[in-house]
Amino acid sequence: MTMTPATGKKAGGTMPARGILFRNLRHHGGIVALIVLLVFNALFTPNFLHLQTLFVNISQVATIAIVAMGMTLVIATGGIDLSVGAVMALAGALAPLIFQSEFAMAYPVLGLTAAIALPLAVAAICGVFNGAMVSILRVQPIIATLILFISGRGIAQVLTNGNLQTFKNPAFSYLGTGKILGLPFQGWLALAIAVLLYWVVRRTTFGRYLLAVGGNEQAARLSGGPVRSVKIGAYMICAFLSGIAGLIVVAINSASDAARNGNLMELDAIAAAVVGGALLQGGRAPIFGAILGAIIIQLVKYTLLANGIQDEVALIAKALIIVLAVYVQQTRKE
Amino acid sequence: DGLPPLEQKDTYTVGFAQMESNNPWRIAETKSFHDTAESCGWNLIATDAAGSAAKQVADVDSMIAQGIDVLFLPPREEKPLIPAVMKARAAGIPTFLIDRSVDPAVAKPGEHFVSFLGSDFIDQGRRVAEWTLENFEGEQGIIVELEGTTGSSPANDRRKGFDDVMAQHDNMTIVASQTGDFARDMGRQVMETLLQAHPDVNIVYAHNDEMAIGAIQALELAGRKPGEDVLVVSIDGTRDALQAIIDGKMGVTVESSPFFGPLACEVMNKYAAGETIEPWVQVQDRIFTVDNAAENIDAAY
Amino acid sequence: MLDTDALDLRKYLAGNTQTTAVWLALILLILFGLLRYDNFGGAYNIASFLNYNAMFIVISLGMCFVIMTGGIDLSVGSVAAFTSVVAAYLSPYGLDVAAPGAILAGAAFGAVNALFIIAMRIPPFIATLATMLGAKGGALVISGAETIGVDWGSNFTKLGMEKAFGTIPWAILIVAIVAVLLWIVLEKTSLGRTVLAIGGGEDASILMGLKVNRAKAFVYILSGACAGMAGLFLASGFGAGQPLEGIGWELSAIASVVVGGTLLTGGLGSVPATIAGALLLGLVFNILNFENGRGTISLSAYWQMVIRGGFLFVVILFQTRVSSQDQKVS
Amino acid sequence: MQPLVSMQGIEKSFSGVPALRAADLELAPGEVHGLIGQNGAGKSTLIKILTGVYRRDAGTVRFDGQDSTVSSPREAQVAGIATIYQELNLVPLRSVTENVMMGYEPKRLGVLVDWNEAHRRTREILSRFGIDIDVRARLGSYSTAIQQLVAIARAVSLDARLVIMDEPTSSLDANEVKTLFGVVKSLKAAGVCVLYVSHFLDELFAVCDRVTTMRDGQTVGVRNIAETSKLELIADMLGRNVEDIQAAGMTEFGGGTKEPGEILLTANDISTGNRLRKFDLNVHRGEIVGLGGLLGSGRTEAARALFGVDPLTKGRVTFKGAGSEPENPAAAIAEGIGFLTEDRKSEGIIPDMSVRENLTLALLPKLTRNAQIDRKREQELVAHYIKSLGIKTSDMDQPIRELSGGNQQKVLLARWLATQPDLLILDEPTRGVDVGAKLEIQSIIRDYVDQGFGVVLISSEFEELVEGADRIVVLQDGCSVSELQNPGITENALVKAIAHHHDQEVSA
Ligand SMILES: Nc1ncnc2c1ncn2[C@@H]1O[C@H](COP(=O)(O)OP(=O)(O)OP(=O)(O)O)[C@@H](O)[C@H]1O
Ligand SMILES: Nc1ncnc2c1ncn2[C@@H]1O[C@H](COP(=O)(O)OP(=O)(O)OP(=O)(O)O)[C@@H](O)[C@H]1O
Ligand SMILES: [Mg+2]
Ligand SMILES: [Mg+2]
Repeated sequence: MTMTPATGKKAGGTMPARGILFRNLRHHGGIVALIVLLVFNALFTPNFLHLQTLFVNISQVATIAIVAMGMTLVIATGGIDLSVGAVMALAGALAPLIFQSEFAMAYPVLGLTAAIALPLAVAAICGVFNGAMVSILRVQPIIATLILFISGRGIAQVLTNGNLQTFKNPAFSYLGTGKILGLPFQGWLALAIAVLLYWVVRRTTFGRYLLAVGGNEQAARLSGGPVRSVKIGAYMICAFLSGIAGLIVVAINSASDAARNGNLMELDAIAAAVVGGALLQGGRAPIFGAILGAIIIQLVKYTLLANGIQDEVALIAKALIIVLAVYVQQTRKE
Repeated sequence: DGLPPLEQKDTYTVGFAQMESNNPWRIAETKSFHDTAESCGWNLIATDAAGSAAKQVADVDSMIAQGIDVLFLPPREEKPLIPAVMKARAAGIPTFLIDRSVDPAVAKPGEHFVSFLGSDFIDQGRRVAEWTLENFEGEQGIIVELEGTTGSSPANDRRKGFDDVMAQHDNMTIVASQTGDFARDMGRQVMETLLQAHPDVNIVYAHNDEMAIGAIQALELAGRKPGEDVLVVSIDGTRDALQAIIDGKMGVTVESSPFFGPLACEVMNKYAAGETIEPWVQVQDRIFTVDNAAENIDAAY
Repeated sequence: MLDTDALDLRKYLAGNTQTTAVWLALILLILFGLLRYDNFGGAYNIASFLNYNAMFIVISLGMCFVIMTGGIDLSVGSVAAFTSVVAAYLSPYGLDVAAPGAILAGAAFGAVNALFIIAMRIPPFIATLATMLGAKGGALVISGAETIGVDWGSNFTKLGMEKAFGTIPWAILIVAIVAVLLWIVLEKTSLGRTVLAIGGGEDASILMGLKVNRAKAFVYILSGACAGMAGLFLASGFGAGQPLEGIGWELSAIASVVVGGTLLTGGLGSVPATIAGALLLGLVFNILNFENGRGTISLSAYWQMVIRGGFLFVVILFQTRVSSQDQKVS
Repeated sequence: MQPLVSMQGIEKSFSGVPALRAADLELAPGEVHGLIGQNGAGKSTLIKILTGVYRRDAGTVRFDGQDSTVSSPREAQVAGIATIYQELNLVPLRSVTENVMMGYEPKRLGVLVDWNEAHRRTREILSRFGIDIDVRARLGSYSTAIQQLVAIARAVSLDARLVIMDEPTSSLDANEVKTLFGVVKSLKAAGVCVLYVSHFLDELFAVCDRVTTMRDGQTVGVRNIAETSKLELIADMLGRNVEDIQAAGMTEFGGGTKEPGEILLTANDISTGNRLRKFDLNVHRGEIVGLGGLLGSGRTEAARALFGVDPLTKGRVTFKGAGSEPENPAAAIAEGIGFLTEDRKSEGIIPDMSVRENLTLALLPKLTRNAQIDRKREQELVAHYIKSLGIKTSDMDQPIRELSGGNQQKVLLARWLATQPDLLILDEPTRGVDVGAKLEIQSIIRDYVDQGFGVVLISSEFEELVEGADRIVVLQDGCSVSELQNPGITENALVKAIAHHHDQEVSA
């Protein structure tokens, strides 16, 4: 005997319209916030509609955006990474140590390459440490990354003896001050990273497993998902990107300040990721959402500063905007 | 009843309760105490409160528990460190305040602590303002002020000293005053933004050199010429700032020396010898301009 | 039902190896300190250590309740700073005004958190992150960005600076009483059980008909009130309302709770173990200060950071080892 | 007599997709009322509207003659409606006592929970179900069956006027079902109305007075149980003629037609600790081997051991002629083993992912080209399985959590079929699945085996095991104790094999 399934609904087939609509709704909150900010600034902030404003904001938002994208991946696994700021400091502290060494003085090109590659490698190792703590030792992410949050910056300061390292190295500074087609290099870099990560999340096996692990770890494991490697990978990418951000900050300033580099970055990055639509319980990785979130946070900062709002009032305004952005998203979801 | 006495010995157990180590100035200060320790016969216990006044009090407590002879204390905040001063006194430990003081309404030099060794932050701001008034070449001064950490006493005092002078001059307007948290990167970012909102700025006053350097970078990135179309003035006297003065990018920096170790040693020995100590051992801050920057840069930190 | 006490204890230890780990670590660290440093066990050090850590213990207790529901409260540090300012302003009226004032102010922030989380359904991490910024800004605004001195003439500073019966700092005594009350709430009331149930499964708790929203509101308001109390201790013990204090307190409170064996995902938790966790983490600072005093090596501030991180790492390794053995046994 | 509950014209849709349209339900006081329908018919949704979990889009609900104001589960309980939801809704981290008593703890001095009394009462309540366990232990440390019984015990102990049971027997064994029936009858005797949802029609005939049938979100009929037959109910559910259905048997397995092929897997004396102590198993190609036993006998543990979830502490497994000890599920999958888990919610679906992504999860390694997923192949495969298994979904990108339980189960089955494993281990594959879907799943399994693959089938339904398995290995306390060979196995024989050994053990 044959039994056909209950009919009435079309089985299979695709229904793209519904998917797109859904995605748009989810991002609605962020986009509305962005538009409100832009309109407000255009009306009230002096000289807002200048190209230079764009430059300034791009160069400032790039680091937040880059770290927020890494954070988004970690959040997608249901984790969180508090150590991003410390990793920025560590990578940032290493770079000048390397290119100011005798070896680098003798072989500038090699030295410069090493000054970028080695700090990033160290950053990635920090990520592996975080990931291993979380996935192998099963330590809860906040605590696992709290370890490097506390001691990572300490290590950076031990390496530099606590000193501010200043330098003149135009080639290295290009990371933070260079321009391509008139726009800041780090903006392009952030964009390139976004495109790459978007592809990783949407198209690759790693991306699929990433969301699966965040969505239901048990099920992912029982379906053959490499849970450990995926988690370690997410933390590694996040730390790697933090390393890049750390280098950019050092490059812009022509100085590495291990005590300050990346200070409070974890909060901005988490806020950007969440405003961008990441769910803290995992299972979702909106990469461009993270960029949107970073832009919103940057614009809020810019708006308040440019309009002479005092720091303390600015804090309150920032709090309200974060709550509102997330709230709008929340209601749209239902 | 008077201050606890200090007997004369070859070696002293000395407590130095640093407030934080997140900027070059503090690090130089701590280093100065470490460097002085041996020559002055100190067995130095140095703690670090990581920016928390409460922890600084707890640090002092743990030093008292360990039985120090003398306490050197740079109080993070005027009022919250009063208990530390009081406890040290109750434990019979003479206390010298370094670089910042405590609320004189409650704790008094010569009574609760021996003396305050340091500069006058308000005066530093005032001197920057006065130098600026003398050396500013334009007609209308449009000033951007980069403040230190919101709520910290050097930030409050340096703003007060500067703003009070400027308020008396009609041709000077402070168009924006925002915190750069005493940090170079923040100073740069804030300056970049303020420069957009106030492109006509021609004077930048930063509460410390780190932010001034950040501001110079922001100006340069925006295609402006610090030193020519914008006058940058600040406080501290760091090596980078002196270099900027030599390069013509910065106008002045009022010294705020972190090298307190030798002075502390000297004052302590005098006290042990029974001499009376001034309630405020004022540090004479030099003023660095293009005239003397080059000769002083080697000694800067 | 015929279980003897001994059996119960064994069962307790078997079922609570995570909390056993923290007690063990605490005892080891204390022994280390006693053996290595003179004066470590002296009355002065013990009293001042407890007095200072009273703030962190009380915050950790509030945090423990929040975490047991599976939530988190990042605002505690800023709220404590805010309430310290409130307490300082109220100090001329004496403790009987300032104390309730500060605690209510803290509870009010807790209520805001509860509103965000329950009514607006904003995830706790974000909601309390926003409150953290808001409370910090608020503290700076109401204080005019300056520390606010307290009135030394009223009885206000007694709380933070004097000792009950000349031996026990008032602050720690009060915290002890709060701890006992909270322990009773957790173990002996349906409210406490609901808190745990929510952490174990919020949807399930709703379907079981528990008063989930009430319990969630309770934990956030409690945490706010605890932060308010910490702010009270801060103002009273240091003679000033300090808008800039409290940075990073939330993380050390979370660490205390976790080191105390409470799962961040909620559903499990213990009041005494949380206290042990807070003491353990506080003790590290104390020990580092004493180590500096030995003069053999001088640990710079940054080395201390490295060591603190390393210590946390070791404690957590220890804890996971112990609890993985636990899994094997059962 | 005035009905206790009267729901009329209920409508409900989820993000635009209707789950209920014009559903009615009427319950008389003191009756045991069955509610049946295919997976996704809307039974659970209807219940959740009654208990205030969901808000209805349209329709009226009257309780006890009044318009119902219930808007949350709490209010439902207060109004006298106790519910056992389909998805086990308990708190595994907390003790058994807490799970039974939560919200209704006995108090001293009005506030303090009297734990001794609470434990005592819990033991008493559980003893009605013949359970004697340590009520202080975490609920999660007990098997699904015990947890299910605890949930039932909680609901029954609430002194309700209406007890709703949404598939209460899906993880209970025959004895436990019997106990449950006893409880249902005593509830009825006490004048309590019971709403009973189940896919097991026999159960309805054993306890129910009336049955409401739903199809596609609508109520299609109410029948007195005494005046109807299984066939009629099935016909109602499927919306087809009785004659059509009569032409077919009740399970779709049919006997194995071919002789079993070469040996596929041998497990010798394997153990993973306490719960799987000594287990032997042979599986041939083209053969379905059933694992029988009481709940908690270690069947799931055996499956987990073969699949590399729990490491072996003892023994050897040979798979396809080579020694095999997969370190983890990924390795097991690569070797050609698949494992459909019994706990769909916590070990199966990834709720926020789409049907497509869920379906291909285990297949990803094979779909990967240069680290990328081959989208075209993926879509083809998914479309194929949606069609061939008749998965009811609006499109392949719909989140799986929006599907009904039975359809979720089909997606998971497809997940494993798609990997084409040589050995497929199925743990309760038809749990919570409606009659129609169950038959389909059974026939899919049989087809699969006929292609020369091996299947290990774990089921608590004796009928399914007896008709479906070529051989049955009986487990008890983590040891394999005997083996029965088909044809020739009867339900009776199986029950005896399970019980027999048990008696011996007890008397020894
Ligand atoms: N929370 C939800 N979100 C979206 N759709 C839902 C939700 N809950 C149920 N549905 C949909 O509503 C329909 C009815 O589901 P329901 O769970 O009531 O079926 P059921 O009759 O209980 O099935 P089963 O026998 O499989 O449990 C299904 O199509 C299902 O996909
Ligand atoms: N998480 C757990 N912790 C402790 N004991 C458990 C756990 N899960 C199951 N058990 C116990 O282990 C034994 C074997 O359980 P298992 O789940 O393997 O049985 P099963 O025969 O598959 O039963 P079921 O039909 O319920 O799946 C049972 O006694 C059960 O109570
Ligand atoms: Mg259902
Ligand atoms: Mg099982």
